[in-house]
Amino acid sequence: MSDEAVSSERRRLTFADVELGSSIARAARYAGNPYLPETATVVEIIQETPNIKSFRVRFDDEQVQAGFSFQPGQVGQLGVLGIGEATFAINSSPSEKEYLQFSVMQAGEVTIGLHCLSERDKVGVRAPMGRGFPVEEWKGKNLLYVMGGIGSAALRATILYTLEQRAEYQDITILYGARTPVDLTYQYDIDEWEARSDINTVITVDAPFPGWDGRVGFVPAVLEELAPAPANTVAVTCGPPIMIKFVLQALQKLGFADEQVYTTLEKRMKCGIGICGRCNLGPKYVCVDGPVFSLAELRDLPDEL
Amino acid sequence: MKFLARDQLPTLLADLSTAAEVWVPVKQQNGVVQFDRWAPDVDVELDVFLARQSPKENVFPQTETYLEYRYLMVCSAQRPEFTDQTREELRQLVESEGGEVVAEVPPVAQELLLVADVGGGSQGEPGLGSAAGMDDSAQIILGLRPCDARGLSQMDNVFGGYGGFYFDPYYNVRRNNTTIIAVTCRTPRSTCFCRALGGSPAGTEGVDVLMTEIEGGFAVEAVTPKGESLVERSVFEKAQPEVEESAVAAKQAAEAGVNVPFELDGVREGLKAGFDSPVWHDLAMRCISCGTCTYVCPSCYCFNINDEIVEGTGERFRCWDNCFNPMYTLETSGHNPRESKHARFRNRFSHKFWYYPDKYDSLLCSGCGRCIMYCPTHVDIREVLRTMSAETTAEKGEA
Amino acid sequence: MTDSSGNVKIIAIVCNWCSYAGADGAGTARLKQPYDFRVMRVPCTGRVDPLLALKAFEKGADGVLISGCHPGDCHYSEGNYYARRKFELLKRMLPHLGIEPERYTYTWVSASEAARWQQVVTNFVTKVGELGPRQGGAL
Amino acid sequence: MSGAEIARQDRIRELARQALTEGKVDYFIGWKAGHVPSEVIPAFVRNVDECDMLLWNPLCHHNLTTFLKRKMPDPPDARIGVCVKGCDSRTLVALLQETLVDKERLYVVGVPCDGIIDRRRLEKAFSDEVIDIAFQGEQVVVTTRGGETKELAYEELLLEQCASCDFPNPRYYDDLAGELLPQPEGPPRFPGLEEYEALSAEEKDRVLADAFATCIRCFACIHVCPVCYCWDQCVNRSRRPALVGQKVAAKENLMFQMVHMFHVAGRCPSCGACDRSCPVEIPLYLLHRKMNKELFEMLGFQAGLNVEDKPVFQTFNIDDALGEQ
Amino acid sequence: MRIGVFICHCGTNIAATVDSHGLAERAAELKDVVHTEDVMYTCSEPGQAGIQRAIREKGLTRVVVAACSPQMHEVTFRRCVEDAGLNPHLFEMANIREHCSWIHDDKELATEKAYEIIKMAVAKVRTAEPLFPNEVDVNKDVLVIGGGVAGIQVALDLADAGLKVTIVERETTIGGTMARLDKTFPTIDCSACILTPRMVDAAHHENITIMAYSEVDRVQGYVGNFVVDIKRKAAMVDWNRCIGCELCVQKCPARGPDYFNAGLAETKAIYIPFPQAVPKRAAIQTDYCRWFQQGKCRVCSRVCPANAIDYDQQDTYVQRKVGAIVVATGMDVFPWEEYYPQYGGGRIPDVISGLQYERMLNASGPTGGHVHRISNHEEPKTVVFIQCVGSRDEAVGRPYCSSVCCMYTAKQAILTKSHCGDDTDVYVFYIDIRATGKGYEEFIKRAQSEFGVNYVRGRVSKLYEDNGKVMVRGMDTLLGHQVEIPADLVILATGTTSAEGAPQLAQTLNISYDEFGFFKESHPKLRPVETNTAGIFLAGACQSPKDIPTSVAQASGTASKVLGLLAKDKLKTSPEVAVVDQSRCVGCWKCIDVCPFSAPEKQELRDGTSRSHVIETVCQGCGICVATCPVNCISLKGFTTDSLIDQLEEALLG
Ligand SMILES: Cc1cc2nc3c(=O)[nH]c(=O)nc-3n(C[C@H](O)[C@H](O)[C@H](O)COP(=O)(O)OP(=O)(O)OC[C@H]3O[C@@H](n4cnc5c(N)ncnc54)[C@H](O)[C@@H]3O)c2cc1C
Ligand SMILES: Cc1cc2nc3c(=O)[nH]c(=O)nc-3n(C[C@H](O)[C@H](O)[C@H](O)COP(=O)(O)OP(=O)(O)OC[C@H]3O[C@@H](n4cnc5c(N)ncnc54)[C@H](O)[C@@H]3O)c2cc1C
Ligand code: SF4
Ligand code: SF4
Ligand code: SF4
Ligand code: SF4
Ligand code: SF4
Ligand code: SF4
Repeated sequence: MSDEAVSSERRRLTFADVELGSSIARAARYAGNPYLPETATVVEIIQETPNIKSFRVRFDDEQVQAGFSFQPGQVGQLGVLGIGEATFAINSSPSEKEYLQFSVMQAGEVTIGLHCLSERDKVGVRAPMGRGFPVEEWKGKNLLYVMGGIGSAALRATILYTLEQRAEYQDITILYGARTPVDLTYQYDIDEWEARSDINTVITVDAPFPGWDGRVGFVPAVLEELAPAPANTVAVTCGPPIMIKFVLQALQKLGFADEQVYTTLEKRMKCGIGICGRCNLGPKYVCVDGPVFSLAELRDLPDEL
Repeated sequence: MKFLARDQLPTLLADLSTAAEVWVPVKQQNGVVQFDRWAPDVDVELDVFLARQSPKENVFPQTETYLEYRYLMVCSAQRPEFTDQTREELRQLVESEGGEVVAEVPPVAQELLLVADVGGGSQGEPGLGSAAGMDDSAQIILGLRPCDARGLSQMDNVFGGYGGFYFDPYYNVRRNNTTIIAVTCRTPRSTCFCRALGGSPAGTEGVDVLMTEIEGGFAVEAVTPKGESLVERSVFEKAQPEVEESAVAAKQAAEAGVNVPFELDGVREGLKAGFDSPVWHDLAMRCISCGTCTYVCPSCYCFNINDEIVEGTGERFRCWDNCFNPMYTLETSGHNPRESKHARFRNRFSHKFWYYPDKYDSLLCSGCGRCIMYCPTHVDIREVLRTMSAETTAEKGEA
Repeated sequence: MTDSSGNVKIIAIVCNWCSYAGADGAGTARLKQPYDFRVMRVPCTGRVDPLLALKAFEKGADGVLISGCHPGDCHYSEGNYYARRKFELLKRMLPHLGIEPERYTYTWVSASEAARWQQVVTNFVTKVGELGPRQGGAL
Repeated sequence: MSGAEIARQDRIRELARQALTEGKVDYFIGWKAGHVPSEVIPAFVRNVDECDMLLWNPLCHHNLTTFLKRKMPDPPDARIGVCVKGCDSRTLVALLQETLVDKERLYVVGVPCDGIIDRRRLEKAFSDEVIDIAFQGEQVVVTTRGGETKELAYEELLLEQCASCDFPNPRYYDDLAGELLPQPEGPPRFPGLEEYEALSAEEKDRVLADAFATCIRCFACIHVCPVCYCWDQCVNRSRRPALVGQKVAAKENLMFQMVHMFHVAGRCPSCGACDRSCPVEIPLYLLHRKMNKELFEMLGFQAGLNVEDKPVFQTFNIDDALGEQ
Repeated sequence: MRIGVFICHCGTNIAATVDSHGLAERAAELKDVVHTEDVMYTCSEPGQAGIQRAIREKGLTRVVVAACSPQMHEVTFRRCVEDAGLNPHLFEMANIREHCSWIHDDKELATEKAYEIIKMAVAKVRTAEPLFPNEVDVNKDVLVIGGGVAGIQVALDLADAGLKVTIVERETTIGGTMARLDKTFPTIDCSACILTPRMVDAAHHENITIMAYSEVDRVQGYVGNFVVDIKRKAAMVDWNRCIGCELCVQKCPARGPDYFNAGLAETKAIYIPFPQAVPKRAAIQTDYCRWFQQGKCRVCSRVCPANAIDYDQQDTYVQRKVGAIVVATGMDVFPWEEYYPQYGGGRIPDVISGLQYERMLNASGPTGGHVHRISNHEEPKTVVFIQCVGSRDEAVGRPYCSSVCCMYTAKQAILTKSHCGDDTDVYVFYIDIRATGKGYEEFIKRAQSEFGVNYVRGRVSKLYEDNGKVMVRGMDTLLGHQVEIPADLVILATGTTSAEGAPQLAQTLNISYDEFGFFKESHPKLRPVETNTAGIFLAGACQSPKDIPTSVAQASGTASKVLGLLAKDKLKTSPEVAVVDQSRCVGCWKCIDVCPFSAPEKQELRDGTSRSHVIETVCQGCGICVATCPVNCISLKGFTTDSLIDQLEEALLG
């Protein structure tokens, strides 16, 4: 295990690998200072639900903004200087060049700080991070998105991307549930998806609600009802842990193999670049090896979810 | 090989300190030996076997600032004349503090955010980091033991972006500028187990220069080019053959003093096989989940990142953290993937002997035994590893 | 009444119902007071964790004064009873931390005691002023 | 080792055996030898035949009450037998006062104690590793790894707090291991403070600044403290509220200890567990022992004496005569 | 975050000593401050309009007004920013007038200080969160515990106002002490004549339910939503059938003590306390009943025309949901026998308590209103009253004044004269005379001058029997000599004490009580009828000894407070309350222990663990729990620890 044993592609980086003056946002992996956030300005705030706001941010450095790209499913650290940083999925479409969108549910300190922001305020962004969904591999398959609550944020970019590339995929089904209609995010997307005939959109809420004439029922139950065929289908799910648990069970019942199911994980994260240690799942780090995992990959890892 | 007469040690230190900051083990007022800056009136303590903490802090400070920033606010709509004044002030600030104006947003609200990025730059490479902040002057650490040095070299992998992962400029600036002069152990303790991990009380991994105590002084070997140039200094005499002999004898004696309490082979497999084993509960029983073991460990490196701001001026810094901290993995929802003590306990050993090796082809333990000595309840890593490698055997036996 | 200003920084933590109102009364009566104290309002002395006073010292206060309703007059009936035990322990611990005892006090000033408020702050600020800024670094 | 000590040890084993046999407890916590004979560590005994490894001698410094506090027992609803010395029992009483441990699940063996050895002080007298400490009457025989032996007087090796112990007998127990010792007369003693108390404000400040600068925030003191009940949610680690700066520096470290001190006020009997666990040997007793001294002078209060009492800060007396202006 | 800071000149009140304009310029540098302005009078119409305009035009999300004391204008400005669409709690006042300009002279120093005060306010507002008042549905029913005159008054007032009221009375009839009195001072009108109509009113009121012979067993919930379990004690008589004919009472062969007559007489084992009882229903004292004790008799069952006797009756429990609770459990007479051995300790028959005498005077009492000696039933010629027995006497642990004894003694002295004739010698030993009510002093004067009652100032040291007389030995402190009076009857003006079981009731209700068992009001001056537990009120003598006028006056006061509370359909409570971060709470319950208002409660989570939860509508926002919680996981909205620390920093640094 000494240095000699190290094969050339697994060598350590040195300062020679570093791109001077750059932060992680500029050049992903081989960047200079991965801890240095790129400053960005909040250009628009959308109140999605009573406790979720979407922030559209633009890098202050136009060059960075123009050069930014990411894979659907990747995440970023959004921070307020003075309060801290937290991890959020980038949920604007990868083809959106004007801004990056993050949806933030108010939870603790940082998210409260973010919710206090006004348009034109400054944020720090470190992005993109982690591994996105293998959307290229999925080409030619049916896609089944199953999501609940704020889990929609993690899948939105992927959905938008696959819809933009609609011709590349077979049937696309979106099953989205929330506690009440008020808690449904991205109403503007939903309206559009429901209007389209080339996708199957199913929206459900947990319990009857005044004025709601749509579907009522928990996501896993509705999923079993829909009973999508597993053949040539990829299922992608994200939502609260309890929902994921039952969705996975339902998928298994429907005959989905572990390799056909993808999810994205949440763990407490700090550095976001696989150094600070806390987001490991056995030897894998959610921040660099994830957050996207196939169920097959998860089965091989220690159960510390 | 060179020779350094014992009475020449102060001369050497004085000499070295002209070129760099020199750190040596020093007995503190309360009798605890810790690494401290050398100065002419400081006594080097090489007799006490291990300093309480390894000099990990010299390359990976417990608290390290990433970023300093200042908010400046101007309200221009109210008083246009005021804006110019503040712009001027800001320019001066930037000049004096070396920061960077990162944003100016006219016209309604003039908000100026000044970020001074400290650190990250290596010497002579401006841009990455800037003038203020990071201490990247050369330092020499003398008197650490080979296990401490090995701990650093093990840590290098994660901070050095082994295998193309991320590169940590803060750590590496310091690491590059640090020269390590280790001293062979004279009286290893019952807690030492470096040999079980392929190390040695006279090991040279991560060492630039190795000094071995012999009659009248030290046998001195340069291990790296950095070491080579260091031993060029005139205080080092050319070694006589008997120096070499005594050095070999001293090293052998030291090796003999170190037990090999377990077989490394099978530990990783044992940990894997025994992940869900109930044995973990028993092993963790007397652990109080404090994390002292990780803070005295020469290779534990986990950290936390925090922001603190006062009056519009603030900083983002990292400070040591550890996997025994119950809040380490606590998610905002209240869910904690490692909620129970045994899960945290398991993580430490698995990280050192399974996860880290998987990722970085290196152990994360050099066998110094500090965690055994300073654990309030003397949890014994050797016992843990022994027990867990028995788990594979047990599994195999069953199969 | 001296109008002098030393260069000390003093925090006065006062309860909303009695002492803040007492201080207001002193203002309305134009009772001159020293410059070197800043009033921080809390609902009740029972809200005041002694750690808050320590925090003030840590942040560089040269003196801390806490004032609330007289015992028995607490707006919430019991707040100051709980508080005074803690305040007293703090008072006894501060010298132990290298902070001179004169730099901290707790007292009761009611809404009607404008003059007493004036006298309390004046005395306190004068005393702390005589000691000057705190030199220590431990806390 | 004196006859009394051996009798206590035998009794501990016997009671443990009994409790396990009767199924009164799932496991029994006592002390046993560590990896070298000079080291004593907490023992968790599940089987009757393991009871013989339990031992009692003046090295049994661990306050085992720690293992009873919230989120320590594994499984959480375990029925536990535990040994407590006088000082330990007071921390247990403090927990019982606030019903923070379930009395019903406990079986407490009280151990009268003649005093614990200050192992650290002793170790510093040797440059080599101390691997054996044996007790022969009033004498202590110390052996190092290199083979050196030395005989020292037991009395002189006692921990400062043990040399002037006010509670050699447990305050709370179900069964007693050995005879009760004579209860010392006179007011409580708070040793080891005089020298520090005599310093000027400036000197104190410097001493503290120096001492606390070396704290590494390992949290051993917090986690080992038996009455620190919220160790896994410790506010010192939380950013909500930001009571303590997360930077590791003298001021922040002292503030951190202040939080600990005020949080255990009225419940800490100065058992010394925190002092002994600090890897960098910070004199924490300077704070909590002093606090206890003041609480005693202020209200005549001593923590952890009777299960029916209430901690000082959770109650008040309208007639408290305190020193407010 | 976009903060606007408005700095007031207050004419010259501020501007004369503080450079408001300069401050506006400097404040603009503060973090997040995007707008500053100095204004002549911020609180004026144009001043407020200016703030609102800035909020709209500059998109302000927080506002600081540096002006006078928040006690003066906080409400004004909160309303002002609210009207402009901002949450009123995103506003903070910096007091630079009372706390700065008015107390300083040096403009430079004062300006500097004002700047720091503003900085503190900005720091505070920065951490502010929008807060919304809590709203809870209010149950409009009311429970009155105790059916004395106070309880009846509250019930009638509330019932008249349309609220449904339940009276829980532990005896078999309402009426309380007053029902046992003969005449009442200072008017000497017949007690029954004024009380019984009220009792009947209560009984017939469509909004009042009387639950006699019942006790409160458990109380859960909080203001607006209490759930009360009431125990209906078994009377062994089916009250739905009983018609109150008293046939059973007449035929019952067994006798038992009569609480109603204060032990002056006996009653039957089955009894109705007095003819005007409401409800007029019989109950069996099983301890004295032959059937229960000896297994034979059953006379009552045989004679009862309504077939109401039910020997197998059990206690039953009913539950009531109410929005408010009024406690009116009154007071009891001090058990003097245990404390005054020097007065014979109850062994001298002709030494009786004031209440017993009251029964003796009463025409419907055991003696038919005839005053006689207990020992020989002769009319007394010399009657001595001793005041302050069990009042104002540290020696028996009763330092307080019972407030009614002076007056009822005078009343009884006068009545003695009218019952036994003018020639009766009546002496009153007193310490002081407390006659503070309307017409009271005059009443005492009348007793002395018109009725010739001898008032002797002094304490009686000893009572003993001698030769068929009760010897009263005492000191006349005015004349300075020993006196000894051979009396026929001695009446002790016994003081009052809290009703039996009051501390237990207080614990059930979670309200405080003093060392004597009297319930504690929230504030003796400002909130005299409220308790610290929101929604629980006090009326009458259960709070402190009171006479009837005061009890009734207080009762009406209480009724109006209850009405005030229940007038709304929803209760709006201050949002500045404590809130527990349950993810960090460790369940040590210290908060529950220290909260004077019992606002925190244990709440079981889905995972089976319990955490503290502060009932927002009960919390008064004192923050005692905040300073107590060891995890610091309770924060007081509007006064979070972080906001205080931020303020400290602003005041101390820079
Ligand atoms: C891969 C991934 C994707 C996610 N995507 C989304 C998403 O799209 N939308 C969404 O709403 N949530 C998302 N989350 C969850 C989100 O990260 C958490 O809700 C968020 O971290 C909560 O942060 P908080 O500060 O509000 O909570 P807290 O409980 O206060 O703190 C949690 C985190 O913030 C840090 N922090 C708090 N205070 C400070 C401080 N003063 N200085 C420095 N750090 C501090 C903490 O250290 C910790 O890491 C995602 C999480 C992961 C791991
Ligand atoms: C001897 C004497 C003479 C007096 N003379 C006069 C006078 O002349 N003029 C005057 O103004 N005042 C007089 N008073 C005072 C007067 O009696 C009181 O002011 C008045 O009775 C107070 O009324 P209340 O409703 O508060 O209490 P009470 O009349 O005591 O009524 C309380 C009621 O609550 C019930 N109760 C108690 N505990 C409970 C419980 N736990 N659950 C359910 N019910 C319960 C009791 O049974 C009782 O019915 C006299 C008092 C005494 C003792
Ligand atoms: S995870 Fe634990 S064992 Fe691993 S480096 Fe971090 S602190 Fe050390
Ligand atoms: S092993 Fe020891 S030092 Fe490490 S966390 Fe556990 S008790 Fe603390
Ligand atoms: S045990 Fe010592 S070093 Fe560790 S946190 Fe406590 S005081 Fe600091
Ligand atoms: S603070 Fe220290 S001395 Fe006090 S109870 Fe805790 S461990 Fe024992
Ligand atoms: S703030 Fe006061 S009233 Fe509210 S819960 Fe806390 S202690 Fe009780
Ligand atoms: S005091 Fe704090 S930790 Fe304890 S129960 Fe209350 S909220 Fe929870």
